[in-house]
Amino acid sequence: MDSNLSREQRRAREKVTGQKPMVFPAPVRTEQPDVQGLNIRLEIFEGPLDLLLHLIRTQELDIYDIPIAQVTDQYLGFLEVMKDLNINIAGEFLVMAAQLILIKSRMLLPPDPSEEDDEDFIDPRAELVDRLLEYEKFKNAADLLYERETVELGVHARGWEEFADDEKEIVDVNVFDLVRAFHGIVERYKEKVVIEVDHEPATIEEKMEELRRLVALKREFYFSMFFESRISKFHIVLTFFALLELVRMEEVRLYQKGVFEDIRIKAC
Amino acid sequence: MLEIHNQILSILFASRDPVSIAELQEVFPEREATEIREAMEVLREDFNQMQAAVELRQVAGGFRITTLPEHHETIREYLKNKPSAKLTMAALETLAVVAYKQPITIPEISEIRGVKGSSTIKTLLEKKLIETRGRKKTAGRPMQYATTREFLIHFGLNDLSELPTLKELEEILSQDDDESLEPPEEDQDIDDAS
Amino acid sequence: MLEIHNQILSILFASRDPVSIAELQEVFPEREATEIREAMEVLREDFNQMQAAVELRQVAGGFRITTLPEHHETIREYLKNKPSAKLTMAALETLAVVAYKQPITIPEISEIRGVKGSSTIKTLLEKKLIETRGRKKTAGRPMQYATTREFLIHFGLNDLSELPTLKELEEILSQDDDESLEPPEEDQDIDDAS
Repeated sequence: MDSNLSREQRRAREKVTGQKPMVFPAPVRTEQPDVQGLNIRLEIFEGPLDLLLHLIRTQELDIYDIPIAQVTDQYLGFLEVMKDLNINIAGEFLVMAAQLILIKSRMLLPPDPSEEDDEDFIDPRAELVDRLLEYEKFKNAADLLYERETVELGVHARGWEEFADDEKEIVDVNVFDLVRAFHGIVERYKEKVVIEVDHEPATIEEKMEELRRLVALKREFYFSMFFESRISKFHIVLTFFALLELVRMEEVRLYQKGVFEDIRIKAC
Repeated sequence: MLEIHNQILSILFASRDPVSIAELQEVFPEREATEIREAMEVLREDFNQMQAAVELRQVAGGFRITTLPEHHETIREYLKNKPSAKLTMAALETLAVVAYKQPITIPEISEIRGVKGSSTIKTLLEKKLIETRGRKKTAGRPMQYATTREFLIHFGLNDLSELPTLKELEEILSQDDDESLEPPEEDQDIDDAS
Repeated sequence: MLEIHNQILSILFASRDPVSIAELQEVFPEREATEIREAMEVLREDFNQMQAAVELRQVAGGFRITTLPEHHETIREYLKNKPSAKLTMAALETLAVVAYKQPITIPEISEIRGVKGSSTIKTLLEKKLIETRGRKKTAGRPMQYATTREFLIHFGLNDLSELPTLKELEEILSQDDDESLEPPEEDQDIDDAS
């Protein structure tokens, strides 16, 4: 236990223990709209829906009647800035850009005269509006969770448990722990095989036995895994022959997507 | 004869996890459930009146003694521990979607958030805030996810119904100010002060 | 202003170790040692008078809230009943191998895990998470093991097909770490690991 905290450490701690949310996008959002300058921190947007909502809400636009031309221009302008700043633009932002342009162009089309009245008219923006409204609800729920978390992190349970279980015992396990444990074993086994291949003289029969076990464990793996560690050409050839032998005996099947693709090994 | 109040209190003190009425019934099979519930209620009132350091709260379907939030800094100063890592907005958004739409698949989450990538899923699984919950009966039988008991504890919820409904969330939005998220007690304080 | 009594009480409650006066002095540098000692004495009397479940005891190195010995049987009873699948890493691994490779013999489990020893099998049998499932038709006819109905119930599975596949796990694990956790501010400065 360190009882000698530096002043910096104390200050850092005080800063983080503050009651009010600090690193939180919402306050940024409540500032005056600054779309012209676009000097908003880019990382705060979780995705294109988040960005669009920001543009709509900060400018107090009517979400049921989005001025699509204006918003599209701002959205694209935003992406430009991101590009200028060499920020990697996630694919989702580009997909949304394309959608916005499409909606904008549809809005420019004259209404179909064959459609008698407004009732059949489907606003090209309708689907987007629905998505935005749906997303906004969860965004709001996330804000709520944030506030709850801030409070709960300041609440402490009993620090010491009488009659506590063995230290060895780990916490309650769930399905995720189970599959991860199995994954860990398989990875460990893979390493073992590679190391054995590396150091021990082997016969084709031994190699086949190893491969059988690996296939039983993993159902499917790539031939390239045998190149993952330092390994002699002799052993690669040996492994390859063992594989061919297993194929011949119809114990495994080999797949290859393309000529230069990795060979996949699967149980029959 | 030991009083049941004190016995329950000792269990509450000895346990880190929330203690449910059902669990207490197993410990006291000769007692009626109502008796246990009443004793718990008495304890809760006692706590709320007398103590100013800890409180008895209902969390994740059980009862649990925790320190009051105002002692946070003092305790951390003593424990000298790192401030606990907070979840990012991306993780909170994902959690919100799972909480309201469970059980739900990863593609469905991406659809709502408008963002691909299940990287937050990994963190949430590791933190045991979500877990797998069967497979969806559609093509490919994808895994479904749901929130856990740990989720309730993390956010200090007794059960999921304590979260506002999606409809209520819309209403909060239309009010368009942050104050509406504050718990009602705060409002009372403000009233009293004025 | 928070009262020092309550602040100390919150520390006593949240602390893993006995709390010494010297440690408290570090937390409250503006207070006199005698003041802290007095507050502790007041707390102790309060506890001894009011509470009949816990007491404030002076143990090696400091003060600690403990439950009264007369309640220990009750607490043990509670802890015993509490359903939990707390497993050691070794037991978890064995269970994972059985779950994914059942029915399977003990030598096969050892082979896959690369570890000998069947004590974990016994634990899992006792916890009713696995059971015997006939004998393998090979030399020596070794006993085979498989997961139980309790296993399914405990893990919230309807059937074994609801277990995630290795491929599904790899998809989740292969996602880039997205910093789903907000790094605590100035984390590097605080490398205290307690």
